[in-house]
Amino acid sequence: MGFLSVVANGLSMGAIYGLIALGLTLIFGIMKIINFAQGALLMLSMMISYWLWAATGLSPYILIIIVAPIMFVVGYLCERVLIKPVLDEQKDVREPVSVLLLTAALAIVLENLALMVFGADYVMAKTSFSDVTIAFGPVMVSAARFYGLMIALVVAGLFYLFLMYSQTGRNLRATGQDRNAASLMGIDITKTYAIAFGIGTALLAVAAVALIPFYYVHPSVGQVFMTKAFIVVVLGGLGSVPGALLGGIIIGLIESIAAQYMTATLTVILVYAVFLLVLFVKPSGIFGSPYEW
Amino acid sequence: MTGININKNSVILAVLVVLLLLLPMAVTKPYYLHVIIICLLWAYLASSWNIIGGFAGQLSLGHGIYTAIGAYITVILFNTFGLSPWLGLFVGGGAAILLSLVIGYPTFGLRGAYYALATVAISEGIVVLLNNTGSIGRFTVGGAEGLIVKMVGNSAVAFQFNSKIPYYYIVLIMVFLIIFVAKWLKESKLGYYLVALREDEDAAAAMGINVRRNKLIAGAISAFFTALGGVFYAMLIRYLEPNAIAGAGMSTQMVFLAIVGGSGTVLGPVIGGILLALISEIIRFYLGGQLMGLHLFIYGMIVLLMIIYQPRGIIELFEKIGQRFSRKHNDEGGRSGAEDPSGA
Amino acid sequence: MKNKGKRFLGLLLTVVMLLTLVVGCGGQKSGTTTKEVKMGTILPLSGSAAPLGKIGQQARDMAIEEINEAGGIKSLDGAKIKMVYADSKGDPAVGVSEAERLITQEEVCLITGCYQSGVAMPSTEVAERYQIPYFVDVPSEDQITERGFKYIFRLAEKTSWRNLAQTEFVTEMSKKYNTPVKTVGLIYENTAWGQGAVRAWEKYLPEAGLKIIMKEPYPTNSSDLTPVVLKAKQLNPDIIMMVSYVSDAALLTKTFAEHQVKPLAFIGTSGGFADPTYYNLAGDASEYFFDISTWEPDVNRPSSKEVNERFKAKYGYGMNAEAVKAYAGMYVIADALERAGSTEPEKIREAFAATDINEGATQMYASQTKFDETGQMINAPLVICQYQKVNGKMERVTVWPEKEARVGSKIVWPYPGVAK
Amino acid sequence: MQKTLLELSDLSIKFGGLTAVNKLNTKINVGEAVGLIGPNGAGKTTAFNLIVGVYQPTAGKVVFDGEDITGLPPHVVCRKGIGRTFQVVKPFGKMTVLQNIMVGAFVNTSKNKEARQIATEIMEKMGLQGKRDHLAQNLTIPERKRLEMAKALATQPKLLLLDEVLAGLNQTEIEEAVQLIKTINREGITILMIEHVLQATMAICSRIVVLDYGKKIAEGSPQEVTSNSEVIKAYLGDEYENADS
Repeated sequence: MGFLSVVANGLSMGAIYGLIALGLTLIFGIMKIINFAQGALLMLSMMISYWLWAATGLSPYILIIIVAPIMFVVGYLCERVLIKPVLDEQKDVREPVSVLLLTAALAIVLENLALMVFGADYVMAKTSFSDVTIAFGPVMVSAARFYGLMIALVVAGLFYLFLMYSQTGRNLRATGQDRNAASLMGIDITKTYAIAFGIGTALLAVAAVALIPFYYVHPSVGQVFMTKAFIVVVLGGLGSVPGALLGGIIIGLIESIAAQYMTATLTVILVYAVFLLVLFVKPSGIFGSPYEW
Repeated sequence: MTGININKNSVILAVLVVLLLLLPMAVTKPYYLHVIIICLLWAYLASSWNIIGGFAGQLSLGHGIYTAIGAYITVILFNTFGLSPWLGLFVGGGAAILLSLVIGYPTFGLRGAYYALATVAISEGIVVLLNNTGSIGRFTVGGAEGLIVKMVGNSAVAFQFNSKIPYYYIVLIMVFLIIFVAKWLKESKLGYYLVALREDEDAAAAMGINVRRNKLIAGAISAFFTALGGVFYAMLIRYLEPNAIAGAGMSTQMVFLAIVGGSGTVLGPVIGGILLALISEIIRFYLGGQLMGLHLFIYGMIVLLMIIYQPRGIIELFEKIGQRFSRKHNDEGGRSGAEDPSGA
Repeated sequence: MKNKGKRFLGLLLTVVMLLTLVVGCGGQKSGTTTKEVKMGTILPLSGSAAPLGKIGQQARDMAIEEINEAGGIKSLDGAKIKMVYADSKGDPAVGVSEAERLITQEEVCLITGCYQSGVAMPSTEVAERYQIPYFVDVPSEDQITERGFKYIFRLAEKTSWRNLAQTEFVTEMSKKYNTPVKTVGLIYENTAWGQGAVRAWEKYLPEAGLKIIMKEPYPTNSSDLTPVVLKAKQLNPDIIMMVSYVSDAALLTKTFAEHQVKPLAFIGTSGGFADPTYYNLAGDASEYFFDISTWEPDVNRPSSKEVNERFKAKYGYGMNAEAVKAYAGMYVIADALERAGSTEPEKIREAFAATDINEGATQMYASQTKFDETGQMINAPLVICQYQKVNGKMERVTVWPEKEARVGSKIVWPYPGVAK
Repeated sequence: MQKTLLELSDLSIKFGGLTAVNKLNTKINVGEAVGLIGPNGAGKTTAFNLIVGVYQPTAGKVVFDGEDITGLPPHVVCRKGIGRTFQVVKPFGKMTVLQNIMVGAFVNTSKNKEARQIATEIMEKMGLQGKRDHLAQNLTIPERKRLEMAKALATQPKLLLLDEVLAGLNQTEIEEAVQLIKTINREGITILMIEHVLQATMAICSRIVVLDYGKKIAEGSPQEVTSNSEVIKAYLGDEYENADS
């Protein structure tokens, strides 16, 4: 009986990891940079969602409508003010390396800003479904994590449709495939980059809202999910949306199931081992295009 | 270079060296000396990282692995066999070279972003590993509780001194050593090859450069010297805690200092290392106790603004001042970055 | 941004950096006028342990204000205590350089603090080298007072003593409520503190005839602890003992509640479980959990309630055991300074060694405060409390040992709804 | 009488379904200057990349100076004596002109001074000494093209592969470049060049190979090729017929 609950937990946590990785894979897919501030931006979204929940008492899932646009603007501005000048400086360089560092520095700034503004205490949004599990026959899974799974599937689906069928979505994909060709087709690259970073950050707001009912909020919470998101993105294939979701679920399952047979600390090492195996055997990941890597 | 120019530079250099050697006479307060030692150590570590990160342009964000392997092997050998750290550091350095080859071989074939990701994952994996190994056979590793260096009091052989001055001279020599290695490297064939493959791997391969082999060589040199830095850290702090020596803090700090100073140049990381480490110490000295997190916020902002507005690092400003100064002495016209293939 | 503009900004930035440098070197500490006793405290004022650094600082400030108002150190003609706080960031290397700074730059006569064992180990070694007394109030790592150091004194109990007390409590309870206890599950964070506790458990539990059927280390700040909880549910030990900082403690508690894991008892080992923010994080899920510590708000010890009220009035939330150790520690220091009659480190060291306080403010911590030759406070006043709802509000009710238990409190044993 | 330097036999490569180069057979003798022409997408640059080892051929062999170099990686092929330029020039942006050339010179020497000497010689021959200390990223297009050739020459190759070095140059620049290539050829370096500027190819090359859809459709002297109806139809179209040959 217990094993099914383990699988259910792995699935739901994995889907949430996928949701966090969605923004990361979008930003890499389009701008070819790894956003090291992803963790800090997730923490910022969790902070804003928590304090909005504390002030209004609305269910976190309704708050998505407020937090997502805020984070879109934050992401858009980050790209425009901070990343664009550095990208311009390095436009002929194949691998814009110092942009990676810029995002890492941004992460330190955001985390310590949050420490100053929100203080160092751990807080958690206690909603009606926080400590409750849903039972499907013998299988028991925590309600908050299960809702997170639902949100992750819905949002990933919607986002995939948006990417495939909307005009902005097409612009994003075109820029991702060939920046110069796209600009020849009349796509404003600088605007598309800013939109990509904006959407990537807005997706984090959704992940944040899914997390706060069962996970604590603290200035350093971003680091917990950051490296996991990297591993998920590479496993799924850098730049691939379905890859991010599937990669997340795989990592979630490994963590949950493996922990039954070995200590939790060894499962962390197992996850890193899987990551390195993928990196060396098939760096393009499950869905990534082999030429891309 | 005209005659005047050569001996002017060497005069400045000689004066600077003498000043540095006499410094411990002027700075008597052990705490100030300790801060200077820490800054020199960071300058050294940033320069070691620069060999693979700056010259070859391979963004390694997990260099903490090499400081850790150097420190842990040397301390374990010292604690178990009493092998003097002066010998232990070669074993540690050798192990670092081996580790860099094992990590480099598969990842150097990948694109820059992948290499950076791989190094982050590997270093975090090693931190978890170190936290989990209490001991291997009769060697105590200390796990998460950390490893204490056996105290033997004041003895040069055991690299342990009560006063700060010996540490100062050792780290000073290490900084001169790494500057000399960087200078030699940049003028050598390997140096040209590294900068070439940093600029464009395909063009470099078409000109007879074995890209992967040269990256591995640069990686090995960088790992060896970084490991020496780790050994010095262990002897100075006398306590090894996995997260402190192999964690993200150590790895990213080295990279920031080199980039802010001016990666890809010889003196950039040294200047960046000393200046930024000193400033973060001073900010913590004044603001540490007050508002929580303020000093790290300021440190982060400085690095952020430098990357945006001064991408080629502080060294470029020093060069400009140097050129303007030397142009006044009938130098034959502006040399725009002649000798020094700097660059982000 | 035109290129020239960018160059100007780069230049401006570097000038700003150079300026901070100059200010840094030039700024000497201004001389002190009135007679003062200067001492330093190292605490984690940033990073993930920041909240506990903060409470340590607040407890010390309150004690210092009281001592100074009551006339400071009489034997040093009323000198006021002046405390310099240093941020260790929870990093050993920073702890070392801060200790160096306090000793050689601030020229403090003694050091206290540092909350984390990982920072205490190297920073105490620095103090020993400079022969400056280092008063360790909270870190409980056994090794701190087992290295033969002469200048290190520790008020806190050793980690292993807590585990011994936990074992005694379990055996006593199993007899009293005849619920035979055979198996124990250990869940601990993979840090110095956690590994130290496991070593002690592995010694004391078998001695008391209890079999360890689960030893589960987990990485700190885990993203999800459900796998660990489900494993515990599978193995179903009689007792589950845990070592966690507050974030993981809350996560574990909530996940146990979610999956209705019901052993005979849950027992925490202070730390995260004793953190004031723990039960508003974990909520009702923490009901009936046991925790061990050296002080509780309701413990019946002299002046304990009044001091806690003053603290609540001043800072808005109640004290925890760590805050009490910091607070009582200041009075032990004041007493030593009083007897030393000088700020000479050697004299202070001798005064500490001869400490034997049986009355006054330190009573809220321990009836008698005395250090053995290794500088370890001998009789650690350990108590066990249980989270119970007292007229609707969740509180930590001291339940063991009887003589220190809250008047009229009763132990809920075993955990309601346990399958056994 | 002339010794064969490079021989391609049945050289071909398939990308998925597309056969980019289809059984290419040709020989290039020492000292010759051969042109490789054909409409866009005929597989000219792909052929270059096959010779130099950027791609592994799906079939066929490349024999250079009597040695089978099929499938060897680019840096080994270069050290065997084949220098190449890129259709899209690839200078080392943050290095000066002299340093760019020195990178090539290091193929035959490890000493900094010797490399600098070889590089300075080639730099002067290519007329770039005016820009000695300028960063490559600040050069004009013609200067970059000459730097590309200088870098390839610095490796002292036996065979020089030129990939559209004249593209984007104006009339006078083309004439200068043609003279330059002729002197290089006269000094004993065999040339194989892809070029759309037909008047230049005809002036430099003694023999032309024509590719269309990856297959060799003609080979011979410039006159033979221009009068070959296949070539005209596939590549030159009717536009070339009324031009005076």
